Amino acid sequence: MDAVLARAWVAGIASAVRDRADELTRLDAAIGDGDHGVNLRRGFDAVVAALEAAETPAAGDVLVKTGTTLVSKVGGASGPLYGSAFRAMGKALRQESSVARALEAALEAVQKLGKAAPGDKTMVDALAPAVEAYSAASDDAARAARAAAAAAADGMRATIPLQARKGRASYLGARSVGHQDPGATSTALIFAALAAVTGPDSGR
Amino acid sequence: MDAVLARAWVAGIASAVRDRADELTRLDAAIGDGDHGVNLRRGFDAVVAALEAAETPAAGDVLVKTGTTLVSKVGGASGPLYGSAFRAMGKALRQESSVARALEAALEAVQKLGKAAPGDKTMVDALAPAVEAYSAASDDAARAARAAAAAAADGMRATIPLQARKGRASYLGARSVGHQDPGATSTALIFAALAAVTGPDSGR
Amino acid sequence: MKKFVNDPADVVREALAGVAAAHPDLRVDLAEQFVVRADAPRTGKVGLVSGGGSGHEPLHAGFVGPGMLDAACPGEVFTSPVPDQILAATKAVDGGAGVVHVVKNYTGDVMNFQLAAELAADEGIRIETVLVDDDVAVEDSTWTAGRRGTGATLLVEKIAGALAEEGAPLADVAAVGRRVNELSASFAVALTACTTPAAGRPGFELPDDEIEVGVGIHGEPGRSRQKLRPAKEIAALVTEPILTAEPIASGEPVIVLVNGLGATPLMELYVMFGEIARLLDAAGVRIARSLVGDYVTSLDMAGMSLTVCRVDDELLRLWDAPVRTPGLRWGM
Amino acid sequence: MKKFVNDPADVVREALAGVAAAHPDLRVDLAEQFVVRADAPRTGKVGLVSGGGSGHEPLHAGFVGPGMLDAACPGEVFTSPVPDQILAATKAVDGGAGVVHVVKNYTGDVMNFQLAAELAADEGIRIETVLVDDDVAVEDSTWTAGRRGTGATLLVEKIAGALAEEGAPLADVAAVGRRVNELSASFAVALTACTTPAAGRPGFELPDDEIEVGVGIHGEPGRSRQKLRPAKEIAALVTEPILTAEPIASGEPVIVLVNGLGATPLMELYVMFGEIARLLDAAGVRIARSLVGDYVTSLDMAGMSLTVCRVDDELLRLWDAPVRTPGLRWGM
Ligand SMILES: Nc1ncnc2c1ncn2[C@@H]1O[C@H](COP(=O)(O)OP(=O)(O)O)[C@@H](O)[C@H]1O
Ligand SMILES: Nc1ncnc2c1ncn2[C@@H]1O[C@H](COP(=O)(O)OP(=O)(O)O)[C@@H](O)[C@H]1O
Ligand SMILES: [Mg+2]
Ligand SMILES: [Mg+2]
Ligand SMILES: [Mg+2]
Ligand SMILES: [Mg+2]
Repeated sequence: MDAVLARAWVAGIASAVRDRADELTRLDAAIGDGDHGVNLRRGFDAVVAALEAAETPAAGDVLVKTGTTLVSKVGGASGPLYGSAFRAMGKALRQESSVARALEAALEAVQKLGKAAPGDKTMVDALAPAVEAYSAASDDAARAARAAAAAAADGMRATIPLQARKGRASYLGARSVGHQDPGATSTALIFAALAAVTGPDSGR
Repeated sequence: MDAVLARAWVAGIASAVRDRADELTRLDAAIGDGDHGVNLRRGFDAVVAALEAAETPAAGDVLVKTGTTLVSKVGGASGPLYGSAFRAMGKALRQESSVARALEAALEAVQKLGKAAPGDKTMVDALAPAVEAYSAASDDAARAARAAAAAAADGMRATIPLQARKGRASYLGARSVGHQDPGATSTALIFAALAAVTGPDSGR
Repeated sequence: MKKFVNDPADVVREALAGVAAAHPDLRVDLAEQFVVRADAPRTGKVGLVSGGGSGHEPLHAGFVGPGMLDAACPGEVFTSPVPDQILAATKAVDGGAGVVHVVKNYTGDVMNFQLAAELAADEGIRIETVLVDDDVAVEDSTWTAGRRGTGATLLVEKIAGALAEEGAPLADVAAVGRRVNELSASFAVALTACTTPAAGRPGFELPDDEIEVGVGIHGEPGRSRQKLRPAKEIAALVTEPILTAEPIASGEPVIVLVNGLGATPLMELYVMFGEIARLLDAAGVRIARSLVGDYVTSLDMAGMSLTVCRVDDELLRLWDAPVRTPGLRWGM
Repeated sequence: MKKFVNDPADVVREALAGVAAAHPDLRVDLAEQFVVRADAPRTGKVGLVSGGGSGHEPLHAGFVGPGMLDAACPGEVFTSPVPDQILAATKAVDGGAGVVHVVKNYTGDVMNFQLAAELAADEGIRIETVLVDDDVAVEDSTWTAGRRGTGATLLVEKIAGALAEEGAPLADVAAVGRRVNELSASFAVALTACTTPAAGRPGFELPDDEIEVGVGIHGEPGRSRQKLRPAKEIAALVTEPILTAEPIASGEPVIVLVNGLGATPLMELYVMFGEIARLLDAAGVRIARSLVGDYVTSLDMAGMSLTVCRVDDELLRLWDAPVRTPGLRWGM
């Protein structure tokens, strides 16, 4: 992944977040506090502005900048989690070029900070299978991104029957069952954006 | 008017107030604070209870008791006004037997306390013509009561186009126009109750 | 209707029982329905009594205590108290130096306090009445009931209460109360109607994009209905009539009360305070003291009122004097 | 949506501008978005910093001042503050004796404060974190996010603030804060949903005859939806889980907070206080101190929460110590 692709990815996320902010907020209103879309829109709008102003020669720089901006602009649960994820990814890409390893670093960062396991009804339920699917297909970046996006979407839908154990939705106990997790939904959106910008001939 | 008739009148008012409390409250909500029916129901329920417990050999005693009970149970504007009216009426009947003169005393008490003139969009707009109509026909109690009831009803309806100058409705300025005054409505109800209990053969 | 009530007819009495349980330094007479300082009557001290319909809490019972009211008589919801109540409270606080009645200018309050004052005078208690009529949304005229009493009531009670606490004589306490009223002006807007427990439904219907301008504190409609607009413009709507009604000299100090009507979040009141402070500043008015919060409410009405009171050093001194009540407290 | 706002995206910043205008004894950093005592940092005094999403006013910015918080960091509405903000506030109050972070137990708050604490530690500031998790509507479990922090936050901030004001060392201030949290339990019910300025519509739909039981302070639905019932029964609904969770010995003194969630009239809170006092009394619990009012709110939600905190003489002494903040003030 080069800086151009990284920027395209982040731009794709930002525009998808803007388009679907209301949906994310509505999902969050059902089992949380109704601000997930607002939070991410505020965050990614700030990221777009920050990247316009910043020198980011490499993909790692783009993603670190994205992460630090999210941490300092979003707040809530998703700010530190997505912020750490992008920062970890960027730092990993500064070390070695493997997107698969970068995604693994992101998952690790999210789990270290948030302590959620798969099945807790959080973004991890979309992130973990997406990272796994990407790694399994990582010899072809486009195919890997598509597989990750599909796995994230599956993981997102699989949150519906779960009872939340982490995040605000956990306060609802059994009433959290039957609702799709907003964070898993935004994670699926992030991987859909990755698949969209990773053409068959994009570099890994 | 004897004690039996006075009690019947007050009982008639109490039951009419109970039946029409919601309507009075609704009228008051439009241009006041929406409690006129609640106030009068609380007051006349207390009057009924007080009269049950009290020795009231004469009509004057019944009406004085009614007045003092209203003063001490109703509050608001209508409490002191109706309370003073009934008290003045009762005191007048203790002096001489003329119902017409008693009603005049009531009007005088209301105007002394509330300082409203006809046309101010208050209970005076029903009370003043009712008292006048009663006096004009006072040689026949039943006819006088019917005339008073009709005049009160006319006065009540005539409040609709008026702009209030006294009471809470005055705060609305021009917006008070087009609404019937709640106090004039309860006054009409009081005279309707008088007409209902004053049969052609009741004493004056 | 969704309220924390048992029988709506009992709500005032039950709330008073709660006041009694929560505030051991107040005495609540549940039979006569009034709230009084536990140490009343205080010999030689002018008593300060107020009252009015319930539904405006913390006004008035929440302002009973050292440095403010000696007693409060809460009537039924939005219904002025009855003379018996007012008389009982007056007698409970009379320490021989006379009693000041602080009365908001509503026909019902005025008449009931008048009847009570006559009864108290019959019992040999000297009474002075301070009538509060600060709401400039209503035109002042001798032909009408005149202006309503709203937010300035708090200032009158605080400042007259401080002077009474110092041991000032009856005439002085009444005079300072009247002076505060004369120097004050208020204006309110509502975003929603309120619901009385007895009625069980909102007093009026207001479309989602309209506000009531120039409302009182009894859930009544205002002087006009206007379009909803940004906070900035609503701030102008409430500030301008006050600046028009009240001739404030440039640099003159004022106390500003930005008051919530019951259901408006404090966050929004602060937004309004910020906008109003900017407007007052532009008009050369100096905000010497301020209060932001729910003080003179209208049950669950969403809305706010602005009260501006011109002050001098003496009034500021009395404002700053210690006060210890459930609703207003500092210095002790 | 009917609110006193300009652009909903600016509401927190504009409210802070209002706080700055209304409270000259507070300093508001509008760029970094925090509120701090004007006299901060105080050399040798442990700093007390809290923060969380906005929409709970007066919590937390309204509790900044002598005897309580040194600084507060308000996040966006219902969104925890960001680490930069918390770090800036922490640095602004650090007088060399370390800083205590009072954090309500929400994933977002916990993580953002954790990141800030790491950054502060990097700059050589000693940080202790007091996690508040008093809401017994939520089961306590190591498998979940655990209980929420709600009403007890006020008690933690007041009592830890009093000890910090006395000059106690970092470990002691943190310890007393943790102790207050451990001795506290809360439970809330909502009659209506609230509306965030950004969303512009209520968070959930609640039929006219239903209430949400076991809600938090972020407009979220509760643990269960039940039928509306009289105040008496709702009082039992909130009191019983607390008495179950908290083993209160007979005659043991407690502080009771009956807290409005934003749109509930004070009159109704007093009705609830009366009912709750009766229940506590029947359970042998002694109400040593109480507070009734809007302290930890959820925008314009109609509803209430009960917090009960077991206390001893030392905690009562610290509770009674002077405090001077916009939202809580006595003794000074
Ligand atoms: N401990 C956690 N680990 C991973 N993800 C979490 C955790 N807690 C919450 N989340 C995710 O965060 C999302 C909510 O984000 P957001 O609404 O922006 O923050 P907040 O809950 O603070 O309002 C949830 O839908 C969930 O996917
Ligand atoms: N000054 C007055 N003189 C005569 N009647 C008045 C006066 N002020 C008000 N009223 C009457 O009182 C009625 C309202 O009574 P009520 O609703 O019980 O009291 P309140 O206005 O205090 O709520 C009005 O409709 C009007 O007829
Ligand atoms: Mg959320
Ligand atoms: Mg009325
Ligand atoms: Mg009334
Ligand atoms: Mg949030």
